[in-house]
Amino acid sequence: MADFNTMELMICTAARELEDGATVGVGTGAPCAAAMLSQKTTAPNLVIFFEAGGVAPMIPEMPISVGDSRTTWKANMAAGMAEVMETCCRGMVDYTFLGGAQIDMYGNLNSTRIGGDQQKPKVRLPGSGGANDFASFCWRMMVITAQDSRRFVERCEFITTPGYLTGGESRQTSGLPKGSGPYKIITNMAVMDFEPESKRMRISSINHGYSEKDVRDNCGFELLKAAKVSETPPPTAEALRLLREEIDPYKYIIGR
Amino acid sequence: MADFNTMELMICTAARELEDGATVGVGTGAPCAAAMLSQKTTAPNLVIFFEAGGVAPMIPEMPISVGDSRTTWKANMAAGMAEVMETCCRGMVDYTFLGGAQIDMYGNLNSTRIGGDQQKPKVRLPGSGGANDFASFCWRMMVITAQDSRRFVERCEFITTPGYLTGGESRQTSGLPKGSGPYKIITNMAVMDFEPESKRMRISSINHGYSEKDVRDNCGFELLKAAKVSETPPPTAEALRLLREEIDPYKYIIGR
Amino acid sequence: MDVIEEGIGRLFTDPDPDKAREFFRKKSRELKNKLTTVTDAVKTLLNDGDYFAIGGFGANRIPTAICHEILRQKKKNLAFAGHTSTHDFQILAAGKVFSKCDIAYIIGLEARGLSANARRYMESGEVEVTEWTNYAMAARLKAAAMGISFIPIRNMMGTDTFKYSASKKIKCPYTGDNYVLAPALYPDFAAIHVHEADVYGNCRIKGITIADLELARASKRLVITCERIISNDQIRNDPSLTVIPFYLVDAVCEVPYGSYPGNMPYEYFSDEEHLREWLTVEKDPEDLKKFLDKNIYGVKEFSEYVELNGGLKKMQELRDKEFLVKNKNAKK
Amino acid sequence: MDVIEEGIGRLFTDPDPDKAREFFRKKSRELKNKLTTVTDAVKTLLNDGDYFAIGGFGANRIPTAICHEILRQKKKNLAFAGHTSTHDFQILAAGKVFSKCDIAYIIGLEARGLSANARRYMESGEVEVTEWTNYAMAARLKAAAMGISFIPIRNMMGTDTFKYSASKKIKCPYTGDNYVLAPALYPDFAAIHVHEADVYGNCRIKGITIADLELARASKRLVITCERIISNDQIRNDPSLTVIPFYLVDAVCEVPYGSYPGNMPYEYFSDEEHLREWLTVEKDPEDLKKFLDKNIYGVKEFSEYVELNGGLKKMQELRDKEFLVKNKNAKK
Repeated sequence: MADFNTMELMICTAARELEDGATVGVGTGAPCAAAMLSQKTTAPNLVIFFEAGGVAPMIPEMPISVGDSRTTWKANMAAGMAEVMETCCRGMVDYTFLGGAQIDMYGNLNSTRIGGDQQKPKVRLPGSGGANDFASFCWRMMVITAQDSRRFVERCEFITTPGYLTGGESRQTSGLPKGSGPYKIITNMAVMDFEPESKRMRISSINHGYSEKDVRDNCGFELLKAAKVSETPPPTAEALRLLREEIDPYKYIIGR
Repeated sequence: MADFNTMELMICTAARELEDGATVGVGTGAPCAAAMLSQKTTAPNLVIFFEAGGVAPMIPEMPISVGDSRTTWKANMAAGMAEVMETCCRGMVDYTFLGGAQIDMYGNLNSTRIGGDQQKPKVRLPGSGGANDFASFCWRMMVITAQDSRRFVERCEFITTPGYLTGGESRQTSGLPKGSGPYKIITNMAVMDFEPESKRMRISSINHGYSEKDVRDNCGFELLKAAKVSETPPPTAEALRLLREEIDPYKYIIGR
Repeated sequence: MDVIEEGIGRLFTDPDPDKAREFFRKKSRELKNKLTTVTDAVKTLLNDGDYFAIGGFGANRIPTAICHEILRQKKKNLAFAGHTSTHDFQILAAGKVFSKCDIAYIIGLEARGLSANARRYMESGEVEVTEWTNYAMAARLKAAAMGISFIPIRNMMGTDTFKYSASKKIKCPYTGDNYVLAPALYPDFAAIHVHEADVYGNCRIKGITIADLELARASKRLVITCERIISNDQIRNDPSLTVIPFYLVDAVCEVPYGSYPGNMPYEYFSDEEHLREWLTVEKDPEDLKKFLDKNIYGVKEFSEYVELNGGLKKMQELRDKEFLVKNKNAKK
Repeated sequence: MDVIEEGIGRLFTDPDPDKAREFFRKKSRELKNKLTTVTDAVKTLLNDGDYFAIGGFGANRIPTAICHEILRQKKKNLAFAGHTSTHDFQILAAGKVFSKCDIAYIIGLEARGLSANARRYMESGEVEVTEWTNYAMAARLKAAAMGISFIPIRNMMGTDTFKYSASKKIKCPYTGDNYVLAPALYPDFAAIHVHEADVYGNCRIKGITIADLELARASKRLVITCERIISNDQIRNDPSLTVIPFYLVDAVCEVPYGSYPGNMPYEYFSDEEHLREWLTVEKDPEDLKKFLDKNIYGVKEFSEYVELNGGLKKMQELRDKEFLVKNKNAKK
């Protein structure tokens, strides 16, 4: 197996999911690194939106914040939060990449709290930020997260951000924009997608060096399985070089 | 009687109604001339808003359009229509000056059509423009119009712009912002205001050279009368000079 | 959501954001060269029967070349957003290109008077109308720009403007107060004239923006005409100045003096003589026909129209007027 | 308007625009000199118990001086808009100045990690919370800025974020689809840091505006801190650049480096070392106390804080960093 860590693997896998000419709303960290890598490899015309207002910049180095100056470096527009979120709501943004402390079989995410109750949580997390917004408005939501049964849970303690809610048609009937929803879940062990009817998570491809058992052992709910499960292609040497030398030379993200 | 025409008289009378430090939304023509005159006489700190986006300019000469360059000459802000109308809706704009083809006893205005029906009017007029907006949102609506029984009618054929609707509490219960409504109606013969309970138009002061009978003969509905009816002060020589030399030297408005 | 009362006017477009989203999903987001001619832009982007809107404010920062071209291409049965429209409305009415109209302000040219021909057209019964106000129309575009089906507004209540609109009145569940709901307006086509754009469609506007930022976002297809093309490097050097981003734009046309005979803030003032000529010839349909043949139908492209009406010498005069070169009251 | 479902969170402010209108009716619209000190602005414009909001995006273009001063003046029982808040939240939580909080994003400093102290405070049960999202909060401010009581939005549906919010769900009378209504948020007080302002409060911002334009319009009382005062003549020479007009503003304070240790676009980058120091000292309440005594409680005004942390030399380094002077990947 080539020499790369879990984070590098996930970022390189995620970067391949974006096609040229698409639009993507990203947060800081792995999502932004994936979008930057995608731009430098397969999708030079990828249009990146940051929730604080940066639109289509030439990102010179990893932003620390989705609102810092790197997000508007040589940008086509420096706008505001409503502008970006409403562009998503109008259906102009194809993808978003998110993370979360917990994810369930319908792709719902928790980034609000764990344990205790609402007014006195055991562990308070940041809350939605723009995650619920991006996941509601963008056509296809993707998640980058480590495969771990404490993260992949039967039931999120708090649904911060919508996936397919309770599955089936529930997302659409709730009032969320028609045709939108979770698309791919990218972990260090596999790529998951969603079964079209039940909207349950299923294994789509397994990363080199991992087995189906590894994936299932590190997931707190029963995963479905696509008709054909392939092997996820490993990161290319060039992608790793770009990631390490140009995108995240100080290892803010890939050093985690 | 001093040497001035009907339009000059109305503009000079209207200009006195604005106090220093107030905000006013104005249209082209007499309303704008009145606001400009007010700024050059009693209300140097009057803040003028134009519906197309001009905010607090130093108007160098009569605008021909509420969206032309004169409305943003040395302005404090050049914004947009929603910005201006929403500032009014938030309650930040004290006055507006309007006109209309017909006005009724509650100060409702018609600038949409006369005769025929909606899909085939006998006389089509421009419609609301920003009039309904300003009259709905600004605290006090004033009208500058000639006293004429074809204009002051029992019933507007079409209510384009709200006054006190059917009187009493009807304006407020309709849902229009509380406490807003018509304030003064300024004509060549008199100044009218509104009786606080019934919200019916009443004579407040009569211009020099006109009688109560003149006013009533040129009004198509029964006017109430304030407890004390005074004489409207005539234009001052200085106001007339400013109007003729600085505000409307080409007589766009006062030459009508 | 109980509707207390609703207007009897017809809604000419579908306010459903999910249908608009299906359209926008397929719209190109690519940063590609969109430079084209006015002729081709109108040919490929505006279809008979479309709902369309024109940017600017009637005779200020309007895409005159696009209006003329719509006449030359004899587009028909269009529905028009009669919103802050004056000289643009006058042109379009002269070509009878629309048969449905949302009205906020039409037929007038503000302090200049009324267009006799536009008035005749609107009194002919040939055009189906629905009434609104300037802000209501801006709010309708804003709702579309936000990707929702309606925005609550506090005007129109109690008036015939409401009665002949296609809006609905409801009670706010927070305050119990009445609101009018302005339904989202997603035009099929819009044209906006700006100061500067790059070939991708990133635009800069100086001065008031009227309802153009909302219009650009609400419209399914958008043509930009501009006074000047600038480089994408210039755009990227100050992205704060971009008010219309490239992905909203389908075509970019460089049309110097493109708002003529209207006013272009910080560029040239309106040509009041020529606008007076329009108002005068309209009194007699025969005179108008000759005038249109000369100025619109008989010319190939907009620069000919500018030449016919004084060319660069006139443009210089209008620039002087814009900057108040001869006005003693204006502090420089 | 039938409410299908509603959140159980508490609404900390009144969304009624008529009540806000009564306030705004009395607010001065005069073009007058509003220059004052941060100390006086906080003293006269922010009262215990007020609902307040901070402009910028957490550690980008934030009015740090105002946040520090709120601590020094020991304001209490405030309600805070935890919207795009990171370092500002960290400061305010350290002073325990608020006891109610609308939450969209709190306790985190994005890629830098979480604030241990802010987390402890939010886990203590001392703060009553209501959940929202970043866009929902922006929409709430937008509704207030528009002078209405709610705006329909298409997010939060089906989630616990909705359940613990104070929003309501209804059906659109045009499409029959569900919408969440975001109730208008009129803060009593807000502080925004900008690049340039005149003494009347006309402001210019370079780069992203986040939700500040909505916030400025929604807020009853507004303090502007700015990097530089410019003349009103400069403002009037290019009114297109004014994004916050004077009549919204109650006080103007010139605070160079006023977003430090945050990033100020086109001026200076964030001081990552100092922010790391904040995160480190927070692990131990005693260390934090010493740190706050040194950096906030023990200083009179913001310039001392800047001096304590490297002064002009550090500021120059952060300017270099902002302009990527040493970054080989950045095309100049």
